[in-house]
Amino acid sequence: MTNSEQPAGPGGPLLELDGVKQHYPLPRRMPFAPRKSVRALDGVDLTVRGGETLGVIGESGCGKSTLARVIAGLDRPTEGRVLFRGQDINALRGAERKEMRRNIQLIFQDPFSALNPRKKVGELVAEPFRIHRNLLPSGRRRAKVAELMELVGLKPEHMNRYPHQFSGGQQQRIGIARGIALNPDLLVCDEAVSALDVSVRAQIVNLLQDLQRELDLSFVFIAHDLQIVRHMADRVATMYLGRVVELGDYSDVYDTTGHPYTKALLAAAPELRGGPADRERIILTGDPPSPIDPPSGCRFRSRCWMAEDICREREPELVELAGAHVSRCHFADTLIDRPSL
Amino acid sequence: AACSDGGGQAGSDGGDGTLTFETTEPKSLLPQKDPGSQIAMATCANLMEMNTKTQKYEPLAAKSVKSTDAKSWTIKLRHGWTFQDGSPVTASSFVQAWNKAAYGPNAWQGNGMFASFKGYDAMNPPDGSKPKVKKLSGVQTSGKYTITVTLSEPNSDFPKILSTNPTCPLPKVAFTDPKSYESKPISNGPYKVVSWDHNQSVTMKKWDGFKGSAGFSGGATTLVAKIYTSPDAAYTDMTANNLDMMRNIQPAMVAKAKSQLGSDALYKVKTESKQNTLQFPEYLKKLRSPELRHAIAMSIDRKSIAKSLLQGNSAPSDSLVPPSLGSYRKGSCEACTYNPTKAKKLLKKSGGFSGTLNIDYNSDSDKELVQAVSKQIKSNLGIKVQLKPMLGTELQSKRNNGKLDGALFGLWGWSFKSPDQYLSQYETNGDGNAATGYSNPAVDKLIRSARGELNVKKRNAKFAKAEHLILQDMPAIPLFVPKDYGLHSKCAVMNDVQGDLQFYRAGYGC
Amino acid sequence: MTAEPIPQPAEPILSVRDLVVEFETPAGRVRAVNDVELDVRQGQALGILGESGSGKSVTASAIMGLLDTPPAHVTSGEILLDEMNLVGLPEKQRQRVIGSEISMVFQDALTALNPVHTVGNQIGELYRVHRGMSRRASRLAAIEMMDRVRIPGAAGRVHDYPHQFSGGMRQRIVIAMALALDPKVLIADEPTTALDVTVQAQILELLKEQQDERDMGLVLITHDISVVSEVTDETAVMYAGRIVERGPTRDLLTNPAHPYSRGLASSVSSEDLKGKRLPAIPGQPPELNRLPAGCSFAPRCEFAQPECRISAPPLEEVAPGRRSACFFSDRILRQ
Amino acid sequence: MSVDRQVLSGPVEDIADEPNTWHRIRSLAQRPRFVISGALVLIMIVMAAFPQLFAGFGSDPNAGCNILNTNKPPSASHWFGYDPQGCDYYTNVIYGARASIVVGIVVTSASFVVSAILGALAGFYGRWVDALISRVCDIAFGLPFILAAIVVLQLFDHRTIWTVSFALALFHWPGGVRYMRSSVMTVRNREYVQASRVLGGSDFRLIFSHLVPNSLTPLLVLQTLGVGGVIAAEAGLTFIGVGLSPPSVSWGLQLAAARQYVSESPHLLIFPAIFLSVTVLAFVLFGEALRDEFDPKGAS
Amino acid sequence: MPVVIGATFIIYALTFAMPGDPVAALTGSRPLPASTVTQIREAYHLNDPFLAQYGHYMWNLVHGNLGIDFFGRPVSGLIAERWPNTFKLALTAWVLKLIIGLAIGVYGGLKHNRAGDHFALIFTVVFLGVPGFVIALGAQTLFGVQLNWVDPAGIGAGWPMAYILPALVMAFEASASLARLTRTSLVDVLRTDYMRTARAKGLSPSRSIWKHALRNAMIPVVTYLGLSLAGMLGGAVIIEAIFNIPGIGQLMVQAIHNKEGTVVVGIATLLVIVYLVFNLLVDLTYGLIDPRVRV
Ligand SMILES: Nc1ncnc2c1ncn2[C@@H]1O[C@H](COP(=O)(O)OP(=O)(O)OP(=O)(O)O)[C@@H](O)[C@H]1O
Ligand SMILES: Nc1ncnc2c1ncn2[C@@H]1O[C@H](COP(=O)(O)OP(=O)(O)OP(=O)(O)O)[C@@H](O)[C@H]1O
Ligand SMILES: [Mg+2]
Ligand SMILES: [Mg+2]
Ligand code: NI
Repeated sequence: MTNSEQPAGPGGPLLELDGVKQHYPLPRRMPFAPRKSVRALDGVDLTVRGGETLGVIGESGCGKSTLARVIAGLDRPTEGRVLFRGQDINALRGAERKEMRRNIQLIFQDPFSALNPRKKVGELVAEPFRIHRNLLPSGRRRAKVAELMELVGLKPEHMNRYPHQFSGGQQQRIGIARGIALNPDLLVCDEAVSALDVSVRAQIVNLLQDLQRELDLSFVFIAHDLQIVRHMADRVATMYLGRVVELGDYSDVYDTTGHPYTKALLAAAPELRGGPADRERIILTGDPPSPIDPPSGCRFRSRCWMAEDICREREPELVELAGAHVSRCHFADTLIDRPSL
Repeated sequence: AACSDGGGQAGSDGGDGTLTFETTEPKSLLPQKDPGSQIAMATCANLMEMNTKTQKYEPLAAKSVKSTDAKSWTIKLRHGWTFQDGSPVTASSFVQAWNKAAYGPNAWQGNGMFASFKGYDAMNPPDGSKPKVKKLSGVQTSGKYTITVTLSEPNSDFPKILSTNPTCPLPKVAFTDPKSYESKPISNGPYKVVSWDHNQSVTMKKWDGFKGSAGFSGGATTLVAKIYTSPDAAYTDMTANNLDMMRNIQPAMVAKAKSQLGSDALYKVKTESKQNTLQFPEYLKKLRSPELRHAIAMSIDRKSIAKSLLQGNSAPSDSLVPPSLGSYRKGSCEACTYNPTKAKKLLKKSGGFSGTLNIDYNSDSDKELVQAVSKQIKSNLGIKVQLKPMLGTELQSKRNNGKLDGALFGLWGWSFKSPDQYLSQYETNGDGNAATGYSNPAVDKLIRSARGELNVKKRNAKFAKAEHLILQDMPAIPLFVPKDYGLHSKCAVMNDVQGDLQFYRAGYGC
Repeated sequence: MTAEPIPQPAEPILSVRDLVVEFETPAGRVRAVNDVELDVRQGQALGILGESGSGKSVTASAIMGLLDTPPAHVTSGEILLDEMNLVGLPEKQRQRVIGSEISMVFQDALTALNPVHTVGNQIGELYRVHRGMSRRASRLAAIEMMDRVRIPGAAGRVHDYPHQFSGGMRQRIVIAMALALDPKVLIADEPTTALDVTVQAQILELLKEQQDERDMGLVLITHDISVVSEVTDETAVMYAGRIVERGPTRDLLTNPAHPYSRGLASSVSSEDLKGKRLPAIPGQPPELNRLPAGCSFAPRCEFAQPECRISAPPLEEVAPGRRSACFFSDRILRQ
Repeated sequence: MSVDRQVLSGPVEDIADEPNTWHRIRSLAQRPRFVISGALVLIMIVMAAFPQLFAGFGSDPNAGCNILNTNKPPSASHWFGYDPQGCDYYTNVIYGARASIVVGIVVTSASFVVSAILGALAGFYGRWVDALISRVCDIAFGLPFILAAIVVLQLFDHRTIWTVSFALALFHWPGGVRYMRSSVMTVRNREYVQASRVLGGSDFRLIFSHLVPNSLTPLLVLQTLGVGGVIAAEAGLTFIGVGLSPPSVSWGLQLAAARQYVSESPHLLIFPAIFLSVTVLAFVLFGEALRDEFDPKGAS
Repeated sequence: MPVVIGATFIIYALTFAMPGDPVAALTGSRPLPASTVTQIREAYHLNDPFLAQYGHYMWNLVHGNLGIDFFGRPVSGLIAERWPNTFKLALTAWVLKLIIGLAIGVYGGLKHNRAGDHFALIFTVVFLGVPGFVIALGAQTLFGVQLNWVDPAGIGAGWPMAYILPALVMAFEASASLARLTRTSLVDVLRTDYMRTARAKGLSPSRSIWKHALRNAMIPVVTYLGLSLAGMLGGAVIIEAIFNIPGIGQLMVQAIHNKEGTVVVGIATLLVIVYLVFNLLVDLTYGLIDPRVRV
């Protein structure tokens, strides 16, 4: 272990998001028109504990990738703080910031586009050490790269190849090798396996789990594929229009769902149904509303089959259902009471 | 065949007596403002003019121009001459025009032609201050038809000066309404301006009221000056039968024309009036040694260049004046005979030459010729030669301000046929002296006395003597005397007056 | 919905026989589709399952005649659409069939639509070209078609451009285009891969519904087993350019006869596997220009025997209605 | 760090041969465009560097001239004939390559570098950096080139190929900036750039290690297309009298001089024109070939 | 606006920095009399420091006064006389170039990497490689002199006859880049999914190219086209000289030769403005053909 820091105690908060908002300003349509912005994240509170895997689900455009970017420090949130081991990562400067970078790594959805096509794999895997020069004497770099490549199941001989000469699964392994090179504490996987073939996906999922065990990693695992999230995650957060609408242990969220949106998601996923008759289908109508002008009150009300007047008037708070299971719905309790709707 | 089918509206069509000639867009149609303008020449009848038939200067608008001492001149005008608008041509038509042109602040281009007039300095103070007088003190009228001119120094060439554009008369309207006058001038010459289509053409018609004899005019009933920005374009138009006359064509074009248009189309100017020289600014110490200059003069194989590169269209020059001038004596420049061995010896004698000999020249001028000359110097003397082409503005300001950094390759031509026009370059502050700044009291004295000499023979002898003196210092190396060519269609019958090819004098031969 | 055993209609509307497609590449000719045979029957959905690069799209493009020649060459085989062989059909005749008798939905709806034309124009074009309708009539038809694929406010949106629609809407428009002329067969090449779960469900629903309504044949290409199991009646599994197994979807997925299908079916995680390693097929799919001799799956196959590396097993009937290309299908079926 | 091999979920198949030298050569041979244009460019460059290798009539184009041979047409002993100075034209044309190609390459590469850097900065930082650079480019675009060249060239006492290159380069870059800027803007948001940033890479690293190499291709093609234009611009300067001057030799000078002899001595025009055209062709083809070559995917 | 100011400033500075003395150039062999020089220098503010001169110029400029040249002719008049000629020439050339370049580019794009493509490439590169004046002179001799289809020089025949030949020459010279650009763009477009869709709709090749490919392929070309017209307006010096077209380019070169600051800056300012206007037009056109950038 090259990690010099005190490993976080098991279960202690490694990462905390405190009212994080991320608004992307839009260009004005007309001069002097009021400036609008995309509310990609609109008040997100989350914690990730050391060694755990937090799954994040939600449909396209709900802000999952933005969340990943904010956690990784790529975007500075418009409001709120991202605390890593209690320190606001955006308040850090210089060496401290670099150190933070080292500890939080991000793995991208498209393995190929996350690799510079003009660099050899050896260079790509060595890049972390080029950036953090003090971590490793340059003489040992090559050996370390070989070690990493072996660790993720690639042949060190392939260092001199270019990314396109690898298959998608192998490319994702390269990405993972880069991600774990600096021995981070937290790995954010933004749909890291979505682009992979079924058979290869299983390989990568296994690899990630193995690495987590070996290296004592925490994961933020973002995916469309609800089945994989269930497989990987300890806890699951459902996002809708820039907000967390449900959060809890995976079993709570999947089995005693406390939010109609999560419910609709689960129902839409054929793989969870096992067979056509197993679960009722809820086909959500319409598209998600624009994150520029989210609906008043409950954001999901425009598509919710349970919506009532109250939903329009008041945005529900995150209510505790059972233990750490929280949901942002006025009717959460009724939902839990009727697991199959 | 220009007689067959003309191209555009301005083309030369058989029978109607129209001739077209090449020109550039005039800056002005006022003769005083554009002294070289062929259009001004065609429209103005000066006091004196060259007669095509006799090839002599003869009074035209003047009845007589006389002097006994070459210093004060009496000019008698012909009676009954009018401008093209019918207003009479009188002494004041001339005097007013001269005063205006000679007044420095007006900045008219023809200003310099009045430098020898008494009172010129007062109108152009050498210190640059604003002149207090607006009239030439040396010019007086007595009565309607007599002008007396006093020069600051005797000059027997004075009648010739009276044949140049700047001395043309101007009618009253030119002063009362100068703006509209400039776009459609009214003069007293054989042709009158009909229209000026900017950047395209100036059309002139023969003026019936012209009172001069045939020797002073041409055969075309309509003259069209077609405006070109480059001679090449004009040449092309010539080959396409859209143009009747060109002049001052470059040597390379001569060869081209011979094969494309046939030698019939070439008109060889009978009198050579130009000369190429290599001039040495006196302020460059490096180039001051006469031996060095002689060595350079000797190192140039003029004959071969003339024969091969210039294709016989130039003759080697062996004098500071072209052979057509009376003061010319064959071989007066002894160092102008090619002799590389002697040249080398002379160079050694002069103490050798280290560094680079720069040759400054106008980038518009004949590059190949300069290059050939420089090559000769380089290979026969073994010295470094660097060519420095420059834009006109740059070269002229360098020359006039004494800022040249090497020898100057130049082409000189006369405004009227006189040795003075050439040798004044070597007179202190003389015309064209700015290039070399050469100054030699003995030479100055000789030239001044030659100028005042009314006897032609004596005059020429004095000029020749001055030339001899100058050549000992060799401020300029004579190089070539180019033969001047014009191009013409079948309809245009060209002729030149003592080296000057004037389009309006062309006969119409269809 | 596919629980009942399917009564076999006699004649397939589309049937592909011994299709071979080769590509010219700098490294030589590669065989992207090798001896593929498929049958699509009226009112039935055929799923084609396989990993990336296994030749699914090339097969579909070959059927539609969309392959660029060169580099692609259909070297042998026939594609029978209602007895008419599409291979070698004169260009003019083919144009008449393509888009009307048989049509296709592509994976990426964002790029499948021309960004500079309105959607109404793009749908209407079909009516104008194939049916010779007037501009006006074709627009009305387009609106109707958009209605059919449940685009809200279709009449008001015909003049919108593709970028003004969301991903799911665009996919609907693509489907509308494919269905516009009432084709006998619709090929959908990964129609939902780019979409997220909720929209995916909507689109699959739509496809299924339209198929039933029109009683057409549907070919659904995907690498998502759950989609296949959800929608299709029959399934073909492709591997390295070959069909390695065919059969009724239910049977094939619950009891695969080919080791590859087996690997695929079992690598899907389920609740029971939580916290455990997923069963994965080891290794990587082979590259087409260096296919192993014999069975191309042999290097990754747990059942492989020396004989597998010598000759490729043919696609043979292993059970009623089931065909598999493995020497050990029986053994696997029995396990 | 010690992790069991069991982490591997299975053996990894060998996917491709190492791209060895032989493989490269063979794949080169399959791209005749690259080989031919590359060879031509190489010949031109060698010609520019060592003209004496090609010139059969001495190592100085100005030596061994005889003014009496002015413009003589090609003959068996002098393939290209003579120039107006009576010098062997073949030697001259060969030596002319130096100036023309040096000018072409120097100007192109200089403006390549400048526009790459400025374009990258503008594209990467956006906002005021972008606005500033774009405005500067607009201004530079609007400047009359001839005027600018004249002013710049008069700063130097002697006009050599270097000063001419300098003057041309000074006004050649703005076009590239636009291209570079827009291609950087597309690359900027690629994930591998983000990936490097996540690792803590500095802006400098992001720009020069990731952005620039991946967005150069359009610029490269543009610039190689422009080589001919640059060579012609040198000739154009000579034409208006502010370019190179003899005894320098360049195709531009030769073409400018040949103009007045076109009908009499066409060989003066033909030979440098052919050389120039072939060079331009070679560079254009080479640029396209390079693009394929630099595209890492192009090889497979 | 900042661009106009910046550009005029730099141009003014450049003219100021140009070698030579404009007053010296006014005369022939003999230096002008000192008083004349003084007079001219005063009249044209040549003795003022640079910034004062520039300020003076700009002051006049905003009052719509472009100043006068050394012969007293108003610059605005000089430009007005010649601008229509240049404009006619450039526009004709541009349209021809559009036709030629697009035709060759589309042809090359359709025959991508086949013989036709190579042929198109070589064709364009020959025009790129052969110096412009060679082509111009050749065309002039052939069509103007030998065949006598058009006047070889001058604009006496008016538009279009007088402009067609020089415009064609310019068009051919400039069509190379356009052809290359079009070709590349078209090749890219032909590879897109929506072209595949078009074929899957059973459209004929010609229909899918005309209706679907071309407009998309034009999107990247538009920027180039707009700027190239701006460029052509300023850059036809040699063509204007050869075909004797009195245009802006010629005027500019002459003015530079004579160091006539007012004329140079006047023309240059005009060209900068033209350039900006075309930039704007390009943006508008862009919106027209690409609905995605429409607001
Ligand atoms: N840089 C940006 N500028 C403006 N809007 C942005 C930006 N990045 C993201 N958005 C917008 O923010 C919202 C959330 O985007 P995000 O990428 O986080 O969604 P996502 O949940 O990751 O979706 P997907 O599942 O498709 O990846 C979207 O509406 C997106 O358009
Ligand atoms: N133009 C081409 N040139 C060479 N090879 C090609 C070409 N097009 C496709 N191939 C090859 O054909 C094989 C099959 O490709 P195909 O697109 O059918 O795969 P697929 O099963 O649809 O994969 P995916 O799930 O990724 O869409 C691939 O190995 C691919 O490399
Ligand atoms: Mg995302
Ligand atoms: Mg596919
Ligand atoms: Ni005639």
